[in-house]
Amino acid sequence: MSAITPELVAEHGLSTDEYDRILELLGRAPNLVELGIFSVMWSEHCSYKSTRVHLRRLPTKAPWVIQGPGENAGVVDIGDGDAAVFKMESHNHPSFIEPYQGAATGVGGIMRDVFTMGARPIAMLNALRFGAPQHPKTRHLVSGVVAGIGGYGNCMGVPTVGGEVNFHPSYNGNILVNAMCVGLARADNIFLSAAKGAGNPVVYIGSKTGRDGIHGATMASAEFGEDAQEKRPTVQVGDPFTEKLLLEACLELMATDAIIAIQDMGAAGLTSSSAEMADKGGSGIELDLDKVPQREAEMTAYEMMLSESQERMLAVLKPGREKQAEAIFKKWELDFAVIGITTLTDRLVVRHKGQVVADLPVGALSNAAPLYERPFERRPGLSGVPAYDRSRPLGECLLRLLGSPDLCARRWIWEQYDHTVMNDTVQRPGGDAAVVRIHASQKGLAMTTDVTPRYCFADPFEGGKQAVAEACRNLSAVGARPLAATDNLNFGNPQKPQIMWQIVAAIDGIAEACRVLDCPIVSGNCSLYNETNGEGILPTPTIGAIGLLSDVQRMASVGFKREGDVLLLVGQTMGHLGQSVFLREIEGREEGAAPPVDLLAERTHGSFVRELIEAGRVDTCHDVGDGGLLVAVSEMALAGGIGVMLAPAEGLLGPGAAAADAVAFWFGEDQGRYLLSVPSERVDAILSEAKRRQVPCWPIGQVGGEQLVVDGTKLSLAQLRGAHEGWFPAYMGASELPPVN
Amino acid sequence: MRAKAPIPGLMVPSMRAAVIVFPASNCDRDAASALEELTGQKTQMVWHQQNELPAGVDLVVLPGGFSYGDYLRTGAMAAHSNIMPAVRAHADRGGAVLGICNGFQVLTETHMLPGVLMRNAGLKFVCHMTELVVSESQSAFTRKYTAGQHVTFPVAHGEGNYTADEATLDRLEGEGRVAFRYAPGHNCNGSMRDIAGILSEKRNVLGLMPHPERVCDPLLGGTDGRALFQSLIETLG
Amino acid sequence: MKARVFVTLKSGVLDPQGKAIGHALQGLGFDGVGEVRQGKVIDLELAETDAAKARAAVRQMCEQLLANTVIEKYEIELKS
Amino acid sequence: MKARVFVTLKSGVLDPQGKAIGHALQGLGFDGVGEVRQGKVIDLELAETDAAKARAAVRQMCEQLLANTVIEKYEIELKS
Ligand SMILES: Nc1ncnc2c1ncn2[C@@H]1O[C@H](COP(=O)(O)OP(=O)(O)O)[C@@H](O)[C@H]1O
Ligand SMILES: [Mg+2]
Repeated sequence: MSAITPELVAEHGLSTDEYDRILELLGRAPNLVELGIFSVMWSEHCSYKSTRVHLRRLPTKAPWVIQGPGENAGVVDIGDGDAAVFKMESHNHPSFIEPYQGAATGVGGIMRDVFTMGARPIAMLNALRFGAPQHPKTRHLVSGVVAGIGGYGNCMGVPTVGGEVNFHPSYNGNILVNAMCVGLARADNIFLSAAKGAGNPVVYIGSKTGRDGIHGATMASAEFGEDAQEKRPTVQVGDPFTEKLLLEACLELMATDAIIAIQDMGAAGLTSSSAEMADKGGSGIELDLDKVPQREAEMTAYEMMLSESQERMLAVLKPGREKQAEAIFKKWELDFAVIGITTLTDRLVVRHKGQVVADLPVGALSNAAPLYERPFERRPGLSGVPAYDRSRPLGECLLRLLGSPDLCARRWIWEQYDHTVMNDTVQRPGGDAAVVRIHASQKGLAMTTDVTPRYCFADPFEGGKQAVAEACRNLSAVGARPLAATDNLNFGNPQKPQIMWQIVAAIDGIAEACRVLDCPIVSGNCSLYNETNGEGILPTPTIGAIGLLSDVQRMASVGFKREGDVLLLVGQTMGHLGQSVFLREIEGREEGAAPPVDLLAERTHGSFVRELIEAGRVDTCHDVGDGGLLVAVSEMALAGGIGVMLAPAEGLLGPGAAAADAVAFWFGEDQGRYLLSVPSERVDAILSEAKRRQVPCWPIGQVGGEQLVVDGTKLSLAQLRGAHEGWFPAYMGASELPPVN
Repeated sequence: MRAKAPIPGLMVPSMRAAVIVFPASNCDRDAASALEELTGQKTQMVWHQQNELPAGVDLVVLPGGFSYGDYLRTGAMAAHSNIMPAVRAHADRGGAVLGICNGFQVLTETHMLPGVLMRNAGLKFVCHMTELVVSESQSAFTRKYTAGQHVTFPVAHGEGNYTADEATLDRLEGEGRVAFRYAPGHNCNGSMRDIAGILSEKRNVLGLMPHPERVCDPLLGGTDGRALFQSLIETLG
Repeated sequence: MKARVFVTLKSGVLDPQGKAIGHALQGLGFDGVGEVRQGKVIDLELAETDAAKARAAVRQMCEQLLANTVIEKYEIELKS
Repeated sequence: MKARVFVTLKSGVLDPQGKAIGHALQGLGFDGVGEVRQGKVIDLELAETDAAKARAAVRQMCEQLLANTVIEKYEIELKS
């Protein structure tokens, strides 16, 4: 076997220090297979070496949390013996290189994370960030990513019910594709990945192994350079058909009691699944690679251990259950092979063609993996109140905002996703949170993904808080009680102290918000080194959150429902225009402070709104987010097809706000706000209850007609709709590429 | 699946339904639960490798989904499944067969229905509510609708562009075999003559792209699909 | 023996995909592109060594599965 | 001048369609079918009459649009 040279070590993404540490742990030089195993296990992607020390600060516990971070997905109790299993994961770099397959395999990967826990996936979400719309690659990337997500999810028969999309030049060379899967399991039948006990068969299930994406795991941790196009690694091709069979077969096997442990083969396939299972079970594993189902001839041990072929699982069975399991996988026409056994040792031993090709202590791959406290450079958040033109005509600004890339309707996207399969989607894309009914019950799960990268850039701490607060707000706005969240931390190069600060501060912000809002983090994923030519992306810690509705009949949605309703605004308006979409789209500047997030106010306002919905007193609600009040009101009007006459009382701009002016009032992005549309006879009771609970709440208009009327400006619904619905199809209609397949 | 009581006020029907499950069918459960809710009876799930239908089945449903991944052509591989000769024999005996979405594609691939479903004219998967016109109420599937009635069903497909030669189209229309059409302005896939669903010569086989099983529950956005299943229950029950 | 099968739309059958490609090529500045049609090519490895038998078998495969003869035609090419 | 372009997956890249077709052919009782791979064939009508120029143009079309060169390769055939 070839000698390990410093170049070879560097090519494996290991530093000299790290390599020295390997020598020390082994007491000898590794061979090439072993070096490959270390390189993936010690990669940022698998070891979280830059973030682990900080992730510990996230709150992860609550009485309803069944499984926090550390397993394939988080699990929360949702009553009646049911459990929700969910996680979000990124597939950023592969999606930039090959948008269709990159996004598709991202969807496949996160689904496996969820069904490997014993859950049937019931919903998917996707949080996407693309470069500037006018960048030459953007349209092609949007079209490919959306087709890939749909191509995989639609075939799986799992509804894709929500997500978010932003465009910003910082993602020009580094798009983000974060996919979230929510599954449903029985709380007493959750499957974990600890390969406990010796002498148990290790079985391989799913697709055959090919030379797919070798080095994918290390690639996901390496910064892109100019030559990214040349160094194109083999991208993986997804096979949703096989995944669907794998899902059904796994669930069928899980209905027996044959499984001790099971884990999907994700990044670094066979290596990470076997090493992690052994590590968690406190056992050793011996693998015989000759038994691995192979798609290509003459595969080496190195290739098999590092292959990232998709749609594969590794399981440890109770001895004697092999035949029973095999029959199930045969029925579903999938490969099945006993490829190893668990042992009493703590070693991962790999044999190929009769030779031992790797023999490593499991602990060296996991616990002994490097852990860095990377230096960071504290930086105060951006501050200052940006100047803007106070005399801008409201109507014109509104139309421009509604038709801007970040605020326009996303229908073009979600109509390519089957969002109603499984017959439980009670709130479709287009609202605040999607709601999926728990089949044949009254309960519903609400779900959302949120983060505002420009706030995180201005102030990572406030931005981290805001991401969680907005997610919880979107859940509360449909009437769901926030339960738990998953975080997908997308950042630049952590070896740069400025970037490391973004990571540290954002985690602190997330942690604080999760604590105050009672929404623990139960799973997550980090994607670092999102840089092109030294330019990092906007810090993007995406939060995916789920909430519970005890009765889906009592669910609020954004569309106005009745003429004559009174529109109420909950929460304080200060006219905060720093980092607002108004400032960027209308004034052409990205500056100022991120809006501060008052977590206690978020909490009280959230419960106030939620309890009104739960009590059946409010059925129409929308949180106020990007673009501010007037944008949110327009969305309610458009969704319901009814107009509104706005007439807020004087003095609604809160204390400390700059002189009352319409632009700041209508387009400021103050946090913690909701709009409620309420039958007039219920208004007094709601206002006095708000007063009692010290929740700011005022009437600001009346629902009716076919126009939005504000400050003497009248806009027809048709005008608003044209602006809101027009941008995406027009932009994509100019597509130079037909869909990929 | 948790049992659910049938909708009160319905007669107790006795129609027995079977849903065929192909590899990567994915609306099988949706069809079964819609049927169960309306009939109060258990629907039989039939695995594609079986050679026979359960005894006494009145209605066979070929559900939506991506049988065999939609690889090669939609419905092509499912058309050759072990169970299909039995489904064909059932239809030949006059038994009712309902193919929804992928099921419609399977029916054209087996030539139990004429024509083909090509890729959507817009080349994209489409999922949204669609307005349809019931063009034919004289069938076991549509008798509880009135001809000309507008209904709203969702579509969710990438290949629903109904295509056939002019002679076939004329014949379908002449024989009153176009059961559903996309309402003017709602043809979402480029189908010829706005065809959304067609009947077989003996009128006991219906294939349609939109999903009636997704509109049997007001919480899911409508109940326009119920009448289709109720028509069957009334005829076959 | 290897077989290559071309499955293409019969002439007269509308090919939206081909049209979209033609349109896109135009958009990219390629002039003088007339009609564009897209079809499938399926490559098969066959154990059969006799060309006539191989061709007959592949023809059957086309009729039964590979092509939908309502709208598609096929051509077979053998290489040994 | 006419050009026929074959776009096929690079060797080693998983071809789920080909795999499923192979499986289905087996199920239909066709024995002795080894690997099956599926690709695209694109037929173009070109105004260009010079073969070398036509080939160069089609190559460019392949690189820019017709093939996804991350996972696919292409071959060009010209017929006048
Ligand atoms: N990529 C996507 N896939 C599916 N739905 C999406 C996607 N992007 C946005 N949506 C949906 O569009 C609606 C508006 O999105 P967004 O403006 O991000 O909502 P909010 O401001 O309430 O977080 C939501 O219902 C969201 O789920
Ligand atoms: Mg919202």
